[in-house]
Amino acid sequence: MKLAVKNQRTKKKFHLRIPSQTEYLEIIREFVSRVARKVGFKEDDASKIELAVDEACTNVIEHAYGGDGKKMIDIAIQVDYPGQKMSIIITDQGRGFDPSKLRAPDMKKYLQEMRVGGLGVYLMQSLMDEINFEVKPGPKNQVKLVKYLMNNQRQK
Amino acid sequence: MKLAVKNQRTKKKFHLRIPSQTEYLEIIREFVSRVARKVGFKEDDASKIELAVDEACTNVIEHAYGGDGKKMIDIAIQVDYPGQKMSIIITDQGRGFDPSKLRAPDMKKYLQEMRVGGLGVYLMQSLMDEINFEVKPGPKNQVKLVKYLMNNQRQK
Amino acid sequence: MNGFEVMRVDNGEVSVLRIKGFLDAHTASDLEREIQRLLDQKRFKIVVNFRELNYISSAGLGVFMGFIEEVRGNKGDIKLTNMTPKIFRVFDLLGFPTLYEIRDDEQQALQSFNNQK
Amino acid sequence: MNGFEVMRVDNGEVSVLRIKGFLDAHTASDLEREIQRLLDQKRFKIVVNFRELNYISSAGLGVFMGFIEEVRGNKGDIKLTNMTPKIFRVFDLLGFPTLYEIRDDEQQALQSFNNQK
Ligand SMILES: Nc1ncnc2c1ncn2[C@@H]1O[C@H](COP(=O)(O)OP(=O)(O)O)[C@@H](O)[C@H]1O
Ligand SMILES: Nc1ncnc2c1ncn2[C@@H]1O[C@H](COP(=O)(O)OP(=O)(O)O)[C@@H](O)[C@H]1O
Repeated sequence: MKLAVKNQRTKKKFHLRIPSQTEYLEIIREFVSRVARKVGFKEDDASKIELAVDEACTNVIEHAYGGDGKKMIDIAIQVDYPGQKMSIIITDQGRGFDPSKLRAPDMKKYLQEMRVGGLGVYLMQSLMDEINFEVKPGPKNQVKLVKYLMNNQRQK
Repeated sequence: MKLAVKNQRTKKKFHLRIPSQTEYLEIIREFVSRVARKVGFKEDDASKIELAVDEACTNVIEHAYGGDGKKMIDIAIQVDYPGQKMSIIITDQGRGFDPSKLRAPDMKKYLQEMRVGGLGVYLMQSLMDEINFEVKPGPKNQVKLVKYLMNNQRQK
Repeated sequence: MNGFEVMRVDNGEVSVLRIKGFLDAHTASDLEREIQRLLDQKRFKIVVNFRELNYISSAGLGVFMGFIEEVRGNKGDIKLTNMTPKIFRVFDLLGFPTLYEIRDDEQQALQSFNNQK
Repeated sequence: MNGFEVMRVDNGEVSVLRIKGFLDAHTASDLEREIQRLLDQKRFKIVVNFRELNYISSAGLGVFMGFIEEVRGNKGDIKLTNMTPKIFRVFDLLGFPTLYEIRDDEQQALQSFNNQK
Protein backbone atom coordinates (compact mmCIF):
# COMPACT_ATOMS: atom_id res chain seq x y z
CA MET A 1 0.00 0.00 0.00
CA LYS A 2 1.56 3.27 -1.17
CA LEU A 3 0.23 6.60 -0.13
CA ALA A 4 0.01 9.14 -2.88
CA VAL A 5 2.12 12.22 -2.32
CA LYS A 6 -0.53 14.67 -3.31
CA ASN A 7 -3.16 15.32 -0.78
CA GLN A 8 -6.69 16.56 -1.19
CA ARG A 9 -7.92 19.42 0.88
CA THR A 10 -10.29 17.04 2.60
CA LYS A 11 -7.67 14.51 3.68
CA LYS A 12 -4.61 14.36 5.81
CA LYS A 13 -2.13 11.55 5.61
CA PHE A 14 0.62 10.36 7.90
CA HIS A 15 2.87 7.40 7.41
CA LEU A 16 5.26 5.65 9.77
CA ARG A 17 7.56 2.72 9.12
CA ILE A 18 9.44 1.31 12.06
CA PRO A 19 11.26 -1.92 12.91
CA SER A 20 9.08 -4.79 14.10
CA GLN A 21 10.31 -4.79 17.71
CA THR A 22 8.38 -4.41 20.93
CA GLU A 23 10.77 -1.73 22.16
CA TYR A 24 9.31 0.65 19.55
CA LEU A 25 5.66 0.17 20.55
CA GLU A 26 6.18 3.13 22.87
CA ILE A 27 7.16 5.35 19.93
CA ILE A 28 4.26 4.12 17.81
CA ARG A 29 1.78 4.83 20.61
CA GLU A 30 3.15 8.28 21.24
CA PHE A 31 3.03 9.10 17.52
CA VAL A 32 -0.50 7.83 16.96
CA SER A 33 -1.96 9.46 20.05
CA ARG A 34 -0.33 12.79 19.22
CA VAL A 35 -1.71 12.72 15.70
CA ALA A 36 -5.15 11.80 17.06
CA ARG A 37 -5.12 14.73 19.48
CA LYS A 38 -3.82 17.12 16.82
CA VAL A 39 -6.64 16.25 14.44
CA GLY A 40 -9.23 16.81 17.14
CA PHE A 41 -9.80 13.69 19.23
CA LYS A 42 -10.27 14.16 22.94
CA GLU A 43 -7.72 12.60 25.30
CA ASP A 44 -10.11 9.74 25.98
CA ASP A 45 -10.62 8.69 22.37
CA ALA A 46 -6.94 9.29 21.57
CA SER A 47 -6.02 6.77 24.25
CA LYS A 48 -8.45 4.22 22.80
CA ILE A 49 -6.90 4.63 19.35
CA GLU A 50 -3.43 4.36 20.90
CA LEU A 51 -4.29 1.05 22.58
CA ALA A 52 -5.98 -0.43 19.49
CA VAL A 53 -2.94 0.41 17.35
CA ASP A 54 -0.61 -1.07 19.96
CA GLU A 55 -2.61 -4.32 19.83
CA ALA A 56 -2.45 -4.46 16.05
CA CYS A 57 1.29 -3.78 16.00
CA THR A 58 1.95 -6.28 18.79
CA ASN A 59 0.22 -8.88 16.62
CA VAL A 60 2.43 -7.99 13.67
CA ILE A 61 5.56 -8.28 15.81
CA GLU A 62 4.55 -11.55 17.44
CA HIS A 63 2.40 -13.38 14.89
CA ALA A 64 3.18 -11.97 11.45
CA TYR A 65 6.94 -11.76 11.87
CA GLY A 66 7.37 -14.14 14.80
CA GLY A 67 9.81 -11.85 16.56
CA ASP A 68 12.03 -11.13 13.54
CA GLY A 69 13.08 -7.57 14.36
CA LYS A 70 14.65 -6.98 10.95
CA LYS A 71 11.16 -6.73 9.47
CA MET A 72 9.24 -3.45 9.32
CA ILE A 73 5.78 -2.43 10.52
CA ASP A 74 3.93 -0.03 8.27
CA ILE A 75 1.38 2.33 9.82
CA ALA A 76 -0.63 4.61 7.54
CA ILE A 77 -3.04 7.14 8.99
CA GLN A 78 -5.65 8.95 7.00
CA VAL A 79 -7.90 11.64 8.39
CA ASP A 80 -10.99 12.45 6.31
CA TYR A 81 -12.39 15.81 7.13
CA PRO A 82 -15.89 15.86 5.75
CA GLY A 83 -16.45 12.33 7.11
CA GLN A 84 -14.62 13.28 10.27
CA LYS A 85 -12.88 10.01 10.77
CA MET A 86 -9.41 8.68 11.37
CA SER A 87 -8.39 5.43 9.70
CA ILE A 88 -5.22 3.60 10.65
CA ILE A 89 -4.00 0.86 8.37
CA ILE A 90 -1.34 -1.46 9.79
CA THR A 91 0.32 -3.57 7.12
CA ASP A 92 2.69 -6.49 7.36
CA GLN A 93 4.17 -8.86 4.82
CA GLY A 94 4.48 -11.69 7.26
CA ARG A 95 3.09 -15.15 7.78
CA GLY A 96 -0.54 -14.13 7.30
CA PHE A 97 -3.67 -15.62 8.78
CA ASP A 98 -7.27 -16.31 7.98
CA PRO A 99 -9.23 -13.29 9.14
CA SER A 100 -12.52 -15.18 8.74
CA LYS A 101 -11.44 -17.34 11.68
CA LEU A 102 -10.86 -14.26 13.78
CA ARG A 103 -13.86 -13.44 15.82
CA ALA A 104 -14.49 -11.91 19.17
CA PRO A 105 -13.89 -14.45 21.90
CA ASP A 106 -16.85 -15.29 24.11
CA MET A 107 -15.56 -13.27 27.05
CA LYS A 108 -17.63 -15.17 29.59
CA LYS A 109 -16.23 -18.48 28.46
CA TYR A 110 -12.82 -16.88 28.14
CA LEU A 111 -12.80 -15.71 31.71
CA GLN A 112 -14.09 -19.03 33.04
CA GLU A 113 -11.30 -20.83 31.28
CA MET A 114 -8.74 -18.22 32.32
CA ARG A 115 -6.92 -18.49 29.02
CA VAL A 116 -3.87 -16.44 28.20
CA GLY A 117 -3.94 -14.33 25.04
CA GLY A 118 -6.60 -13.84 22.42
CA LEU A 119 -7.61 -10.49 23.89
CA GLY A 120 -6.07 -8.18 21.30
CA VAL A 121 -8.67 -8.50 18.57
CA TYR A 122 -11.49 -8.25 21.10
CA LEU A 123 -9.98 -5.04 22.50
CA MET A 124 -9.51 -3.53 19.03
CA GLN A 125 -13.15 -4.24 18.26
CA SER A 126 -14.32 -2.72 21.53
CA LEU A 127 -12.18 0.40 21.26
CA MET A 128 -12.71 1.34 17.61
CA ASP A 129 -15.80 2.07 15.54
CA GLU A 130 -14.74 -0.18 12.67
CA ILE A 131 -12.15 -2.87 12.26
CA ASN A 132 -11.41 -4.76 9.09
CA PHE A 133 -8.84 -7.45 8.28
CA GLU A 134 -7.68 -8.01 4.77
CA VAL A 135 -5.21 -10.45 3.28
CA LYS A 136 -3.86 -9.18 -0.02
CA PRO A 137 -1.62 -10.84 -2.52
CA GLY A 138 1.98 -9.96 -1.97
CA PRO A 139 1.48 -11.32 0.59
CA LYS A 140 0.24 -8.33 2.53
CA ASN A 141 -1.87 -8.49 5.63
CA GLN A 142 -3.74 -5.41 6.71
CA VAL A 143 -5.76 -4.38 9.68
CA LYS A 144 -7.78 -1.22 9.20
CA LEU A 145 -8.97 0.56 12.33
CA VAL A 146 -11.46 3.42 12.08
CA LYS A 147 -12.64 5.93 14.66
CA TYR A 148 -15.16 8.70 14.05
CA LEU A 149 -14.45 12.13 15.41
CA MET A 150 -18.04 13.17 16.05
CA ASN A 151 -19.31 10.39 18.26
CA ASN A 152 -17.74 11.33 21.53
CA GLN A 153 -21.18 10.71 23.01
CA ARG A 154 -21.42 7.09 21.90
CA GLN A 155 -20.95 4.36 24.40
CA LYS A 156 -18.05 2.42 22.88
CA MET B 1 13.86 7.99 -1.99
CA LYS B 2 12.36 4.62 -0.98
CA LEU B 3 13.69 2.62 1.90
CA ALA B 4 14.08 -1.07 1.24
CA VAL B 5 11.86 -3.24 3.41
CA LYS B 6 14.52 -5.73 4.32
CA ASN B 7 16.92 -4.64 6.94
CA GLN B 8 20.45 -5.78 7.63
CA ARG B 9 21.49 -6.78 11.08
CA THR B 10 23.74 -3.77 11.22
CA LYS B 11 21.10 -1.18 10.34
CA LYS B 12 17.87 0.13 11.67
CA LYS B 13 15.50 2.18 9.61
CA PHE B 14 12.62 4.45 10.47
CA HIS B 15 10.49 6.41 8.10
CA LEU B 16 7.96 9.18 8.71
CA ARG B 17 5.80 11.05 6.21
CA ILE B 18 3.72 13.90 7.54
CA PRO B 19 1.92 16.94 6.09
CA SER B 20 4.08 19.99 5.48
CA GLN B 21 2.55 22.15 8.22
CA THR B 22 4.20 23.85 11.17
CA GLU B 23 1.65 22.40 13.57
CA TYR B 24 3.25 18.96 13.08
CA LEU B 25 6.81 20.07 13.89
CA GLU B 26 6.03 19.10 17.46
CA ILE B 27 5.21 15.52 16.41
CA ILE B 28 8.32 15.31 14.23
CA ARG B 29 10.55 16.51 17.08
CA GLU B 30 9.03 14.10 19.56
CA PHE B 31 9.44 11.21 17.11
CA VAL B 32 13.03 11.98 16.20
CA SER B 33 14.19 12.59 19.76
CA ARG B 34 12.53 9.39 20.98
CA VAL B 35 14.22 7.36 18.26
CA ALA B 36 17.54 9.01 19.07
CA ARG B 37 17.23 8.16 22.76
CA LYS B 38 16.08 4.61 21.98
CA VAL B 39 19.12 3.93 19.82
CA GLY B 40 21.47 5.19 22.51
CA PHE B 41 21.95 8.95 22.33
CA LYS B 42 22.08 10.84 25.59
CA GLU B 43 19.41 13.45 26.30
CA ASP B 44 21.81 16.20 25.30
CA ASP B 45 22.64 14.86 21.84
CA ALA B 46 19.04 13.80 21.27
CA SER B 47 17.96 17.39 21.78
CA LYS B 48 20.58 18.60 19.29
CA ILE B 49 19.31 16.16 16.68
CA GLU B 50 15.74 17.21 17.46
CA LEU B 51 16.54 20.87 16.85
CA ALA B 52 18.52 20.23 13.65
CA VAL B 53 15.66 18.17 12.21
CA ASP B 54 13.15 20.87 13.19
CA GLU B 55 15.25 23.43 11.28
CA ALA B 56 15.42 21.25 8.18
CA CYS B 57 11.66 20.57 8.26
CA THR B 58 10.83 24.22 8.88
CA ASN B 59 12.82 25.02 5.73
CA VAL B 60 10.85 22.46 3.76
CA ILE B 61 7.54 23.90 5.02
CA GLU B 62 8.51 27.51 4.40
CA HIS B 63 10.92 27.47 1.46
CA ALA B 64 10.39 24.24 -0.47
CA TYR B 65 6.61 24.23 -0.32
CA GLY B 66 6.00 27.87 0.51
CA GLY B 67 3.35 27.04 3.09
CA ASP B 68 1.37 24.60 0.94
CA GLY B 69 0.16 22.25 3.66
CA LYS B 70 -1.14 19.67 1.20
CA LYS B 71 2.45 18.65 0.48
CA MET B 72 4.29 16.03 2.51
CA ILE B 73 7.61 16.04 4.36
CA ASP B 74 9.57 12.83 4.19
CA ILE B 75 11.91 11.96 7.06
CA ALA B 76 14.05 8.82 6.81
CA ILE B 77 16.26 7.76 9.69
CA GLN B 78 18.97 5.19 9.43
CA VAL B 79 21.02 3.95 12.34
CA ASP B 80 24.24 2.13 11.46
CA TYR B 81 25.48 0.00 14.24
CA PRO B 82 29.09 -0.78 13.51
CA GLY B 83 29.62 2.85 12.48
CA GLN B 84 27.52 3.99 15.40
CA LYS B 85 25.84 6.84 13.66
CA MET B 86 22.36 8.15 13.04
CA SER B 87 21.57 9.71 9.66
CA ILE B 88 18.40 11.65 9.05
CA ILE B 89 17.45 12.41 5.47
CA ILE B 90 14.75 15.03 4.97
CA THR B 91 13.37 15.04 1.45
CA ASP B 92 11.08 17.44 -0.32
CA GLN B 93 9.87 17.73 -3.89
CA GLY B 94 9.43 21.46 -3.72
CA ARG B 95 10.88 24.55 -5.29
CA GLY B 96 14.50 23.55 -4.76
CA PHE B 97 17.54 25.75 -4.24
CA ASP B 98 21.21 25.92 -4.97
CA PRO B 99 23.00 24.27 -2.06
CA SER B 100 26.35 25.63 -3.25
CA LYS B 101 25.10 29.10 -2.33
CA LEU B 102 24.27 27.91 1.15
CA ARG B 103 27.05 28.59 3.52
CA ALA B 104 27.35 29.42 7.16
CA PRO B 105 26.59 33.06 7.71
CA ASP B 106 29.36 35.14 9.22
CA MET B 107 27.79 35.29 12.65
CA LYS B 108 29.66 38.39 13.68
CA LYS B 109 28.47 40.28 10.66
CA TYR B 110 25.07 38.73 11.07
CA LEU B 111 24.71 39.97 14.61
CA GLN B 112 25.97 43.45 13.75
CA GLU B 113 23.39 43.71 11.03
CA MET B 114 20.70 42.21 13.23
CA ARG B 115 19.14 40.39 10.34
CA VAL B 116 16.12 38.16 10.69
CA GLY B 117 16.38 34.57 9.48
CA GLY B 118 19.24 32.69 7.90
CA LEU B 119 20.05 30.94 11.17
CA GLY B 120 18.68 27.49 10.37
CA VAL B 121 21.50 26.17 8.26
CA TYR B 122 24.08 27.59 10.66
CA LEU B 123 22.39 25.84 13.57
CA MET B 124 22.17 22.52 11.71
CA GLN B 125 25.89 22.73 10.97
CA SER B 126 26.72 23.54 14.58
CA LEU B 127 24.54 20.83 16.07
CA MET B 128 25.34 17.89 13.81
CA ASP B 129 28.57 16.13 12.86
CA GLU B 130 27.82 16.15 9.14
CA ILE B 131 25.35 17.96 6.96
CA ASN B 132 24.93 17.51 3.25
CA PHE B 133 22.53 19.09 0.77
CA GLU B 134 21.66 17.35 -2.44
CA VAL B 135 19.40 18.31 -5.31
CA LYS B 136 18.30 15.24 -7.25
CA PRO B 137 16.35 14.96 -10.42
CA GLY B 138 12.69 14.49 -9.75
CA PRO B 139 12.98 17.17 -8.51
CA LYS B 140 13.98 16.02 -5.07
CA ASN B 141 15.82 18.11 -2.54
CA GLN B 142 17.50 16.37 0.33
CA VAL B 143 19.25 17.42 3.50
CA LYS B 144 21.20 14.68 5.20
CA LEU B 145 22.07 15.18 8.84
CA VAL B 146 24.49 12.84 10.59
CA LYS B 147 25.38 12.44 14.25
CA TYR B 148 27.87 9.94 15.65
CA LEU B 149 26.96 8.00 18.74
CA MET B 150 30.45 7.64 20.15
CA ASN B 151 31.62 11.22 20.33
CA ASN B 152 29.79 12.40 23.37
CA GLN B 153 33.12 13.85 24.40
CA ARG B 154 33.52 16.07 21.35
CA GLN B 155 33.00 19.77 21.69
CA LYS B 156 30.26 20.39 19.15
CA MET C 1 15.22 3.28 31.12
CA ASN C 2 12.85 0.54 30.03
CA GLY C 3 9.82 2.64 30.85
CA PHE C 4 8.64 0.12 33.41
CA GLU C 5 9.60 -0.55 37.02
CA VAL C 6 8.45 -2.89 39.77
CA MET C 7 9.07 -2.25 43.44
CA ARG C 8 8.39 -5.08 45.85
CA VAL C 9 7.40 -4.54 49.48
CA ASP C 10 6.70 -7.57 51.69
CA ASN C 11 4.15 -7.19 54.42
CA GLY C 12 3.97 -10.37 56.49
CA GLU C 13 2.57 -13.09 54.27
CA VAL C 14 1.55 -10.63 51.61
CA SER C 15 3.83 -9.22 48.90
CA VAL C 16 2.99 -5.89 47.32
CA LEU C 17 4.27 -5.10 43.83
CA ARG C 18 4.12 -1.40 42.99
CA ILE C 19 4.29 -1.05 39.23
CA LYS C 20 5.21 2.09 37.36
CA GLY C 21 5.36 3.29 33.76
CA PHE C 22 3.83 1.28 30.94
CA LEU C 23 3.01 -2.40 30.77
CA ASP C 24 3.00 -3.56 27.16
CA ALA C 25 4.40 -6.42 25.08
CA HIS C 26 7.88 -5.03 25.70
CA THR C 27 7.75 -4.75 29.48
CA ALA C 28 5.30 -7.57 30.37
CA SER C 29 8.21 -9.99 30.85
CA ASP C 30 9.66 -7.77 33.59
CA LEU C 31 6.48 -8.16 35.64
CA GLU C 32 6.27 -11.85 34.77
CA ARG C 33 9.77 -12.39 36.14
CA GLU C 34 8.92 -10.58 39.37
CA ILE C 35 5.76 -12.63 39.94
CA GLN C 36 7.56 -15.87 39.06
CA ARG C 37 10.12 -14.99 41.73
CA LEU C 38 7.33 -14.67 44.30
CA LEU C 39 5.91 -18.07 43.36
CA ASP C 40 9.38 -19.61 43.57
CA GLN C 41 9.53 -18.30 47.14
CA LYS C 42 6.08 -19.81 47.84
CA ARG C 43 4.58 -16.37 48.30
CA PHE C 44 1.10 -16.61 46.84
CA LYS C 45 -0.61 -13.63 48.47
CA ILE C 46 0.05 -10.85 46.04
CA VAL C 47 -1.14 -7.25 45.79
CA VAL C 48 -0.36 -5.28 42.65
CA ASN C 49 -0.53 -1.52 43.12
CA PHE C 50 -1.24 0.27 39.81
CA ARG C 51 -0.98 3.82 41.13
CA GLU C 52 1.96 4.85 38.96
CA LEU C 53 1.07 2.72 35.95
CA ASN C 54 -0.05 4.91 33.10
CA TYR C 55 -0.63 2.39 30.34
CA ILE C 56 -1.57 -1.27 29.93
CA SER C 57 -2.20 -3.38 26.82
CA SER C 58 -3.50 -6.93 26.52
CA ALA C 59 0.07 -8.20 26.86
CA GLY C 60 0.06 -6.68 30.35
CA LEU C 61 -3.31 -8.17 31.21
CA GLY C 62 -2.02 -11.52 29.98
CA VAL C 63 0.56 -11.57 32.78
CA PHE C 64 -2.17 -11.79 35.41
CA MET C 65 -4.05 -14.43 33.43
CA GLY C 66 -0.87 -16.47 33.25
CA PHE C 67 -0.46 -16.77 37.00
CA ILE C 68 -3.92 -16.60 38.52
CA GLU C 69 -4.66 -20.33 38.42
CA GLU C 70 -1.41 -21.37 40.06
CA VAL C 71 -1.73 -18.64 42.68
CA ARG C 72 -5.29 -19.57 43.61
CA GLY C 73 -4.44 -23.26 43.52
CA ASN C 74 -2.03 -22.46 46.35
CA LYS C 75 -4.63 -20.65 48.48
CA GLY C 76 -3.30 -17.29 47.38
CA ASP C 77 -4.69 -14.51 45.22
CA ILE C 78 -3.63 -11.55 43.08
CA LYS C 79 -5.48 -8.43 44.21
CA LEU C 80 -5.25 -5.23 42.24
CA THR C 81 -5.30 -1.71 43.73
CA ASN C 82 -5.09 2.01 42.92
CA MET C 83 -6.12 1.80 39.27
CA THR C 84 -6.55 5.07 37.43
CA PRO C 85 -9.81 5.32 35.45
CA LYS C 86 -7.86 4.89 32.19
CA ILE C 87 -6.36 1.59 33.34
CA PHE C 88 -9.59 0.42 34.93
CA ARG C 89 -11.40 0.91 31.64
CA VAL C 90 -9.18 -1.63 29.92
CA PHE C 91 -9.82 -4.20 32.64
CA ASP C 92 -13.51 -3.38 32.55
CA LEU C 93 -13.81 -3.71 28.75
CA LEU C 94 -12.62 -7.28 29.09
CA GLY C 95 -14.83 -8.14 32.06
CA PHE C 96 -11.81 -8.67 34.31
CA PRO C 97 -13.47 -7.15 37.38
CA THR C 98 -15.50 -10.38 37.67
CA LEU C 99 -12.29 -12.38 37.78
CA TYR C 100 -10.00 -10.20 39.90
CA GLU C 101 -10.52 -8.46 43.20
CA ILE C 102 -9.94 -4.76 42.56
CA ARG C 103 -9.48 -2.57 45.64
CA ASP C 104 -9.04 1.16 46.17
CA ASP C 105 -5.71 0.91 47.97
CA GLU C 106 -3.12 -1.42 49.46
CA GLN C 107 -4.64 -1.15 52.93
CA GLN C 108 -7.95 -2.56 51.74
CA ALA C 109 -6.25 -5.37 49.85
CA LEU C 110 -4.12 -6.31 52.88
CA GLN C 111 -7.18 -6.30 55.14
CA SER C 112 -9.05 -8.49 52.74
CA PHE C 113 -6.17 -11.00 52.80
CA ASN C 114 -6.16 -10.91 56.61
CA ASN C 115 -9.92 -11.41 56.86
CA GLN C 116 -9.59 -14.56 54.79
CA LYS C 117 -7.38 -16.29 57.31
CA MET D 1 -3.70 23.71 23.30
CA ASN D 2 -1.16 25.33 21.01
CA GLY D 3 1.75 24.20 23.16
CA PHE D 4 2.78 27.80 23.76
CA GLU D 5 1.54 30.50 26.13
CA VAL D 6 2.53 34.07 26.98
CA MET D 7 1.57 35.75 30.23
CA ARG D 8 2.12 39.49 30.48
CA VAL D 9 2.79 41.28 33.76
CA ASP D 10 3.38 45.03 33.72
CA ASN D 11 5.70 46.48 36.32
CA GLY D 12 5.80 50.28 36.03
CA GLU D 13 7.43 51.14 32.74
CA VAL D 14 8.62 47.58 32.21
CA SER D 15 6.53 44.76 30.74
CA VAL D 16 7.40 41.18 31.58
CA LEU D 17 6.40 38.39 29.20
CA ARG D 18 6.51 34.96 30.79
CA ILE D 19 6.65 32.40 28.02
CA LYS D 20 5.81 28.74 28.38
CA GLY D 21 5.91 25.59 26.23
CA PHE D 22 7.74 25.53 22.93
CA LEU D 23 8.67 28.37 20.62
CA ASP D 24 9.02 27.10 17.06
CA ALA D 25 7.87 28.07 13.56
CA HIS D 26 4.31 27.24 14.61
CA THR D 27 4.12 29.31 17.77
CA ALA D 28 6.54 32.17 16.98
CA SER D 29 3.68 34.30 15.65
CA ASP D 30 1.95 34.14 19.05
CA LEU D 31 4.95 35.79 20.68
CA GLU D 32 5.33 38.21 17.78
CA ARG D 33 1.75 39.35 18.25
CA GLU D 34 2.28 39.90 21.96
CA ILE D 35 5.44 41.97 21.44
CA GLN D 36 3.81 43.96 18.63
CA ARG D 37 0.99 44.79 21.05
CA LEU D 38 3.57 46.19 23.51
CA LEU D 39 5.14 48.35 20.84
CA ASP D 40 1.70 49.61 19.76
CA GLN D 41 1.24 50.73 23.37
CA LYS D 42 4.64 52.44 23.29
CA ARG D 43 6.02 50.05 25.85
CA PHE D 44 9.63 49.46 24.85
CA LYS D 45 11.11 48.13 28.09
CA ILE D 46 10.57 44.42 27.80
CA VAL D 47 11.67 41.45 29.89
CA VAL D 48 11.12 37.97 28.54
CA ASN D 49 11.15 35.28 31.21
CA PHE D 50 12.08 31.86 29.75
CA ARG D 51 11.61 29.83 32.92
CA GLU D 52 8.84 27.62 31.58
CA LEU D 53 10.03 27.50 27.99
CA ASN D 54 11.32 24.05 27.16
CA TYR D 55 12.20 24.42 23.48
CA ILE D 56 13.27 27.10 21.03
CA SER D 57 14.22 26.91 17.35
CA SER D 58 15.64 29.59 15.06
CA ALA D 59 12.08 30.68 14.25
CA GLY D 60 11.76 31.61 17.94
CA LEU D 61 15.10 33.41 17.99
CA GLY D 62 14.00 35.29 14.89
CA VAL D 63 11.19 36.94 16.85
CA PHE D 64 13.70 38.79 19.02
CA MET D 65 15.81 39.74 16.00
CA GLY D 66 12.71 41.16 14.36
CA PHE D 67 11.99 43.67 17.12
CA ILE D 68 15.30 44.55 18.72
CA GLU D 69 16.14 47.46 16.42
CA GLU D 70 12.81 49.20 16.81
CA VAL D 71 12.83 48.63 20.57
CA ARG D 72 16.34 50.04 21.04
CA GLY D 73 15.59 52.89 18.64
CA ASN D 74 12.93 53.89 21.16
CA LYS D 75 15.28 53.83 24.16
CA GLY D 76 13.96 50.44 25.20
CA ASP D 77 15.44 46.96 25.32
CA ILE D 78 14.50 43.29 25.34
CA LYS D 79 16.17 41.55 28.28
CA LEU D 80 16.02 37.82 28.67
CA THR D 81 15.86 35.94 31.98
CA ASN D 82 15.62 32.47 33.57
CA MET D 83 16.94 30.46 30.66
CA THR D 84 17.44 26.75 31.22
CA PRO D 85 20.83 25.44 30.09
CA LYS D 86 19.19 23.75 27.08
CA ILE D 87 17.69 27.03 25.85
CA PHE D 88 20.80 29.02 26.66
CA ARG D 89 22.87 26.68 24.53
CA VAL D 90 20.86 27.59 21.43
CA PHE D 91 21.35 31.30 22.08
CA ASP D 92 25.00 30.70 22.81
CA LEU D 93 25.63 28.67 19.63
CA LEU D 94 24.52 31.69 17.65
CA GLY D 95 26.48 34.23 19.64
CA PHE D 96 23.32 35.92 20.87
CA PRO D 97 24.68 36.64 24.34
CA THR D 98 26.76 39.43 22.78
CA LEU D 99 23.60 40.99 21.38
CA TYR D 100 21.09 40.49 24.18
CA GLU D 101 21.28 41.11 27.88
CA ILE D 102 20.65 37.78 29.58
CA ARG D 103 19.89 37.88 33.31
CA ASP D 104 19.30 35.24 35.96
CA ASP D 105 15.84 36.43 36.96
CA GLU D 106 13.19 39.11 36.49
CA GLN D 107 14.40 41.05 39.53
CA GLN D 108 17.84 41.54 38.01
CA ALA D 109 16.39 42.59 34.67
CA LEU D 110 14.03 45.09 36.30
CA GLN D 111 16.88 46.54 38.35
CA SER D 112 19.02 46.89 35.29
CA PHE D 113 16.23 48.83 33.57
CA ASN D 114 15.89 51.07 36.64
CA ASN D 115 19.63 51.71 36.85
CA GLN D 116 19.57 52.95 33.26
CA LYS D 117 17.18 55.79 34.03
N1 LIG E 1 -0.91 -9.50 11.73
C1 LIG E 1 -1.16 -10.80 12.02
N2 LIG E 1 -0.46 -11.78 11.41
C2 LIG E 1 -0.69 -13.08 11.69
N3 LIG E 1 -1.62 -13.51 12.56
C3 LIG E 1 -2.35 -12.59 13.21
C4 LIG E 1 -2.17 -11.19 12.99
N4 LIG E 1 -3.05 -10.53 13.76
C5 LIG E 1 -3.74 -11.46 14.44
N5 LIG E 1 -3.34 -12.70 14.12
C6 LIG E 1 -3.89 -13.98 14.64
O1 LIG E 1 -5.04 -13.69 15.40
C7 LIG E 1 -4.96 -14.28 16.70
C8 LIG E 1 -5.71 -13.48 17.75
O2 LIG E 1 -4.99 -12.27 18.05
P1 LIG E 1 -5.21 -11.49 19.42
O3 LIG E 1 -6.68 -11.39 19.66
O4 LIG E 1 -4.46 -10.23 19.35
O5 LIG E 1 -4.65 -12.44 20.56
P2 LIG E 1 -3.16 -12.95 20.84
O6 LIG E 1 -2.24 -12.04 20.10
O7 LIG E 1 -3.04 -12.85 22.31
O8 LIG E 1 -3.14 -14.37 20.34
C9 LIG E 1 -3.50 -14.45 16.95
O9 LIG E 1 -3.22 -15.48 17.87
C10 LIG E 1 -2.95 -14.74 15.55
O10 LIG E 1 -3.07 -16.11 15.25
N1 LIG F 1 14.37 22.58 1.60
C1 LIG F 1 14.63 23.80 1.05
N2 LIG F 1 13.99 24.19 -0.08
C2 LIG F 1 14.26 25.39 -0.64
N3 LIG F 1 15.12 26.28 -0.11
C3 LIG F 1 15.78 25.98 1.02
C4 LIG F 1 15.57 24.73 1.65
N4 LIG F 1 16.36 24.69 2.75
C5 LIG F 1 17.02 25.86 2.79
N5 LIG F 1 16.69 26.64 1.74
C6 LIG F 1 17.24 28.00 1.41
O1 LIG F 1 18.30 28.25 2.31
C7 LIG F 1 18.13 29.52 2.95
C8 LIG F 1 18.73 29.52 4.34
O2 LIG F 1 17.97 28.74 5.23
P1 LIG F 1 18.08 28.97 6.80
O3 LIG F 1 19.50 29.07 7.19
O4 LIG F 1 17.30 27.90 7.47
O5 LIG F 1 17.43 30.40 7.09
P2 LIG F 1 15.94 30.93 6.89
O6 LIG F 1 15.06 29.74 6.77
O7 LIG F 1 15.70 31.73 8.10
O8 LIG F 1 16.00 31.76 5.62
C9 LIG F 1 16.65 29.75 2.93
O9 LIG F 1 16.34 31.12 3.00
C10 LIG F 1 16.23 29.11 1.62
O10 LIG F 1 16.43 30.02 0.54
